[in-house]
Amino acid sequence: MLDPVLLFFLLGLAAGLLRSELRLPAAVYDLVSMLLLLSIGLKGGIELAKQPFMDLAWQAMAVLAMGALLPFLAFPVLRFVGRLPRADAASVAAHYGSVSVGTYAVAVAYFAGKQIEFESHMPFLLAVLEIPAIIAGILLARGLSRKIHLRTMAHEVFLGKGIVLLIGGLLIGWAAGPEGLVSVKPLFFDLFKGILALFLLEMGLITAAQFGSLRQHGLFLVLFGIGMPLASSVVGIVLGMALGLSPGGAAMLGILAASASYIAVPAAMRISVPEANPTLSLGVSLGVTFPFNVLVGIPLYHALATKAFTLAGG
Amino acid sequence: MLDPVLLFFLLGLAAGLLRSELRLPAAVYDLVSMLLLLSIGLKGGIELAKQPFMDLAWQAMAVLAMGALLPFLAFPVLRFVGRLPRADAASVAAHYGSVSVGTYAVAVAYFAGKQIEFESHMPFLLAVLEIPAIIAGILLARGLSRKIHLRTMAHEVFLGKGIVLLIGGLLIGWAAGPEGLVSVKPLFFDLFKGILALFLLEMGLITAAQFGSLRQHGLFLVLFGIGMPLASSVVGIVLGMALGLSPGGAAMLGILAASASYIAVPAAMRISVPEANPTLSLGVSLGVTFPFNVLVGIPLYHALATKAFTLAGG
Amino acid sequence: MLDPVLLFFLLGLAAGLLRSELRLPAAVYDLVSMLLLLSIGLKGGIELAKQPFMDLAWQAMAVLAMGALLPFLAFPVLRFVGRLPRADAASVAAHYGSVSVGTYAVAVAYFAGKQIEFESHMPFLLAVLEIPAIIAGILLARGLSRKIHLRTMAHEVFLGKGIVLLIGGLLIGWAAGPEGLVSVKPLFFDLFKGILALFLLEMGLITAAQFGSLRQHGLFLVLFGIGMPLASSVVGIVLGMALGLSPGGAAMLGILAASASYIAVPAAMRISVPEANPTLSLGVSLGVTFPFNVLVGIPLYHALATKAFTLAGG
Amino acid sequence: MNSSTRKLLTIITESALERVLVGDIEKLGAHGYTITDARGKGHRGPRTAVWDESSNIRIDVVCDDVTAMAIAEHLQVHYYPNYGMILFMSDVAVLRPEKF
Amino acid sequence: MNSSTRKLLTIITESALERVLVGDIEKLGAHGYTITDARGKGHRGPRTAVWDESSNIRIDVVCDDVTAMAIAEHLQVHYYPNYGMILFMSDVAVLRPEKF
Amino acid sequence: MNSSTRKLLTIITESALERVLVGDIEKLGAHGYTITDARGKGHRGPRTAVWDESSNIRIDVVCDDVTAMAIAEHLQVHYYPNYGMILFMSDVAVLRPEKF
Ligand SMILES: Nc1ncnc2c1ncn2[C@@H]1O[C@H](COP(=O)(O)O)[C@@H](O)[C@H]1O
Ligand SMILES: Nc1ncnc2c1ncn2[C@@H]1O[C@H](COP(=O)(O)O)[C@@H](O)[C@H]1O
Ligand SMILES: Nc1ncnc2c1ncn2[C@@H]1O[C@H](COP(=O)(O)O)[C@@H](O)[C@H]1O
Ligand code: NA
Ligand code: NA
Ligand code: NA
Repeated sequence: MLDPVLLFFLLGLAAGLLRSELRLPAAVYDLVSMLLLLSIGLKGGIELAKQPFMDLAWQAMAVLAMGALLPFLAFPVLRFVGRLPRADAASVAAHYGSVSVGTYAVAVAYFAGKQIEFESHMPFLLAVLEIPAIIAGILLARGLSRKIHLRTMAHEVFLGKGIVLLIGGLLIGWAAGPEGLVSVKPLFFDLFKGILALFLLEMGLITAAQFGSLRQHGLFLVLFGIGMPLASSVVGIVLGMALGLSPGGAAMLGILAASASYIAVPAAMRISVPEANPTLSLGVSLGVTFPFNVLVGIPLYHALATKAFTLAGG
Repeated sequence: MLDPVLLFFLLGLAAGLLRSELRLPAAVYDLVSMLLLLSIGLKGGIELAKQPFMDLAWQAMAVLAMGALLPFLAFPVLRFVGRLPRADAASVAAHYGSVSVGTYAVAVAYFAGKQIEFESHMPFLLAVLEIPAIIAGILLARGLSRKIHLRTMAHEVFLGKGIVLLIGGLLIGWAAGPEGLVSVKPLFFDLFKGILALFLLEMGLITAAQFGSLRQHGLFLVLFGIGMPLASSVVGIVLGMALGLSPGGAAMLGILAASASYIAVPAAMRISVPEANPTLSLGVSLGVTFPFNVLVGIPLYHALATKAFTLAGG
Repeated sequence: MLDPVLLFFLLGLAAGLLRSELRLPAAVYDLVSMLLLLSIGLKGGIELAKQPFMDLAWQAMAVLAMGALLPFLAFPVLRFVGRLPRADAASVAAHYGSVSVGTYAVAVAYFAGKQIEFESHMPFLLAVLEIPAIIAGILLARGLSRKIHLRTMAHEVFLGKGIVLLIGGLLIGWAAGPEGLVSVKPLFFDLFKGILALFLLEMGLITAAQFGSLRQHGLFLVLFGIGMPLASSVVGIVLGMALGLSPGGAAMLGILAASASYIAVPAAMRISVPEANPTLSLGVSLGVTFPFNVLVGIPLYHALATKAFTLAGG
Repeated sequence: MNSSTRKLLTIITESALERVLVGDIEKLGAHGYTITDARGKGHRGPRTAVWDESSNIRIDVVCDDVTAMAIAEHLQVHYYPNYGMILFMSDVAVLRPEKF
Repeated sequence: MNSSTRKLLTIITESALERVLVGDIEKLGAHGYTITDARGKGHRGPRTAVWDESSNIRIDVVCDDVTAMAIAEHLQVHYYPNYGMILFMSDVAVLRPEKF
Repeated sequence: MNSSTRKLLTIITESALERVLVGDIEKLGAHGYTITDARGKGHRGPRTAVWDESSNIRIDVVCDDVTAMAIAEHLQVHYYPNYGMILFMSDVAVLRPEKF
């Protein structure tokens, strides 16, 4: 059965599609996503302190490489099969190289429900994965020929709202450790799933609004929005195995690889690749891949990882 | 003594009447009432699964009938004693046929404090009661003669913010069951009374603002705002007894009957009966009946129900 | 080591100084500071019931006097050493006679972490201290000669947002008592430090924005912003000893004396002494004194109080 | 720069009307509109925007004269009598007049 | 449609002034006003609206020429020197001129 | 009262542009600006402001004609092709013209 938090997503989706009067104020969306990002960061930061530095560095570099590579897989498909203009292909590709914090949060809830273990410094890899795809997307759109505003790019990559809260949370969690955070546990940890439920309610409403824009861009995008995460999840799982992660950890890396950004990358692309059409990339990332991943993908990628470990082990 | 959450209502009322600078942002009001509606819905939904379907259907129909009938009791009083214009009489009548979620929440807190048992699928009846009074109000204002925009009416009745969250919560609670909701308990159940306190603080501020408009409409409305809930509570209690509810359940149905809407009905009347003056109906519903019910009515209706059961039992 | 909630302050400060995109909506700031004020008020109110009335009255009067006196210490320094215009000197002086609820909250967290006991009706003294400095500031700016709008002044002093929530919380806590508040404990008490963390994140962002305005006013203000709280803390500690408070209580009174307002006083000065430049007073109060107090001052004043008690005891 | 004159029609009214008004405005031929949340006071008393029922919206529409007049007349007939609403118009210079 | 000309007076200032300004505006004869929350930058530096102290409001008043001038003069005398404030006026066409 | 005429330039666009636009506006010589949050609909479809990506802002700038034209041209060249944006201008009377 579906995790109950997903029922909130379906409620939002239904309310949106039925054009109900339900509309959460933007400030509530901001509060809820801020709490989610901080919670995830803090939880990951606590674990960082326990990891040997070299392991972390090694994993970070491997994952950076994956985030930079995935857009280069997606781009030719979008450009030559989907016949998208160059800027649009680059922008969509960047979305799929990056990650969705919401998808990760749903996966955490799913894994907790099924008592699946995974490396608990995963939020660190999540933060790392936010970054390279943005740079890859800009390069794909502009090539190396044209002057790229390095300052603007750096600003977009490192100083976006999401990345600051995630990395800030990681640092605070790392510095304060588990005892230090006991006093903020009721807000950031105990309320986590309730906050996630509100977030998914809102995401349902937002997703419903994307369907309209999807209709214009047709079947190709829908297929891409399902095919691409399937392919990426395999890349993520294989990399997880190569890095020596546990089965749960490899599955989680598959989920991260499969997820597509809808916060950091859209904001960065809007400034750095303005000629890309944002309704197109948000349409496929939010309208297709996000619901596919949270409703179907997460258990699927976990099953894939389990099978892969059985095969590799046998 | 007063339940402590009511002290927050009095604080808001005092701050409002003293024209203090205290003003909560609309987004906070939205968040707080959304949490309240979801909490009530979820709690009721959990219980729905345990009820035999036929009992529920039967109770729902009886309660639907009550909600449709009460406006027809109120209307002649408003029209012929109070000499209100037809549209205004219809609109006020609709408010009193429907329910106030805030009043219900205060009653839940009161019953919990006094350890009074009641049928825990009551939120289902609450949701059901939101609906018929709107239709009755429109009919009272328009008669059957003039064309009624069925689509608009259906939209207002079923897709208002309050009803979507309440019914959504019921469905999620019903589908997820008590174990499924354990993880969201800290937000939706543990914080319930704190959230209710914030909500009542805000309601105090809003109520204070209604007093001004009341002054213009004089004594009749004040008397109506107290007399009508007294009468309705008797109807609700008697119906509760007839349906075989427990004493607590019958008292709660009396409270629901006595309460007057200030969310769903005003919004619907504004669109469907625009010539009705909203300050008049909100003035009496919020400025008189809401404070009367939460401060005086709830214990009174409970005492009434207890007496009725003693008489009936003896 | 720093209390973990202060890491959130540093995160906000860093994000602000790096000009990140992180910006919390004003509604979130309002919600968070409202919860903080109510929590502090409720907690203090519970304790009020336990105190003999005469003790309270006595302490309140002593503390009122201190709050009225401190601006008269600060004013000549600002006017004749700092050569500020009269209105500015009066306004800054008023800020330093009043208190900072945020600083108090951080001190509460610090004392809890170190298990330092202090009189738990301290929030009552905090509320009392909000008031006299405003009046002193207006008198310093205007003298007794010119007509002062008493009504406007009373409104600013007693009906500001912060004072209404703090005193409202005190009254509710006092009336409801510890058992009465059990049901709202999850929101107002368990979440306290999490809410404080969010508040400090926001304060970090706001503080960062003050640095710009500080630069124009130079070294004098920075020195004043550190020297004044050091002097005031001594006054507070000595008064605490004279009033027979515990070492923790005297330290806390020192912290209150040392803290500078950034909510009630700026709002009141803007209306009552409009020719005072608000960026100047907020620059020094928020840009210098607030970070100094929360990062360095609190442990320092506590050490001072401990030393004073040893000397006095020996 | 090719600049040209259009009408700016500003409507201030109850936020309860948002959904129906934007439908009307589009049907009457405007190519766009902008909405901001507002509060205020008028003949129907104060509207403080502390909750949905007392919130106002401000709708700005840039369009040609004929459309502006059509919208204004439509609103005056259908909503003026029963809703808190004011409405005013002015001339504005726009670039890219073909957009409006 | 009977349309007629009125003044639209727009004031942008610190939100701390809201309570007193709306009192003044009503006293000086305006029949209504509309307020929206704003942020901005001017001679007194940036006002980012992240908290109450740095928030602006925009007040729009539709009224006759004499009232507009009276309000503008009153504000210029009483608030211009000490508060962040700008103020501008234009002509607008209104329906139902008797409302203003 | 010494009143004088200035241009009021209003820009409605995606809130993603806020940071860069205010930089441009200041560089091109305006002495201030005011921003309000907005939602709306135009050629690029609805922007409902439920989250950051779909929010609009309205920027009002009071300045002299030359500056207004310079800003308008700059925006038209750099942002019109790729962003949801409209822009209109009108004359307003200001007190204290030296402020703008
Ligand atoms: N003279 C006015 N100037 C500016 N706004 C006004 C004026 N009159 C009314 N309004 C706005 O229009 C809304 C409805 O006005 P009314 O229908 O007069 O109650 C009010 O709540 C105000 O926001
Ligand atoms: N030239 C301008 N154009 C538009 N808004 C302005 C202008 N100058 C100032 N403002 C607004 O008016 C407020 C106060 O301006 P000032 O008194 O110049 O600091 C600013 O925070 C802006 O919101
Ligand atoms: N005709 C119009 N009148 C008023 N606002 C408009 C108009 N057209 C567009 N807008 C606003 O400008 C934004 C961008 O417009 P566009 O580039 O046409 O999508 C929209 O989201 C609206 O807020
Ligand atoms: Na990805
Ligand atoms: Na009722
Ligand atoms: Na002080």
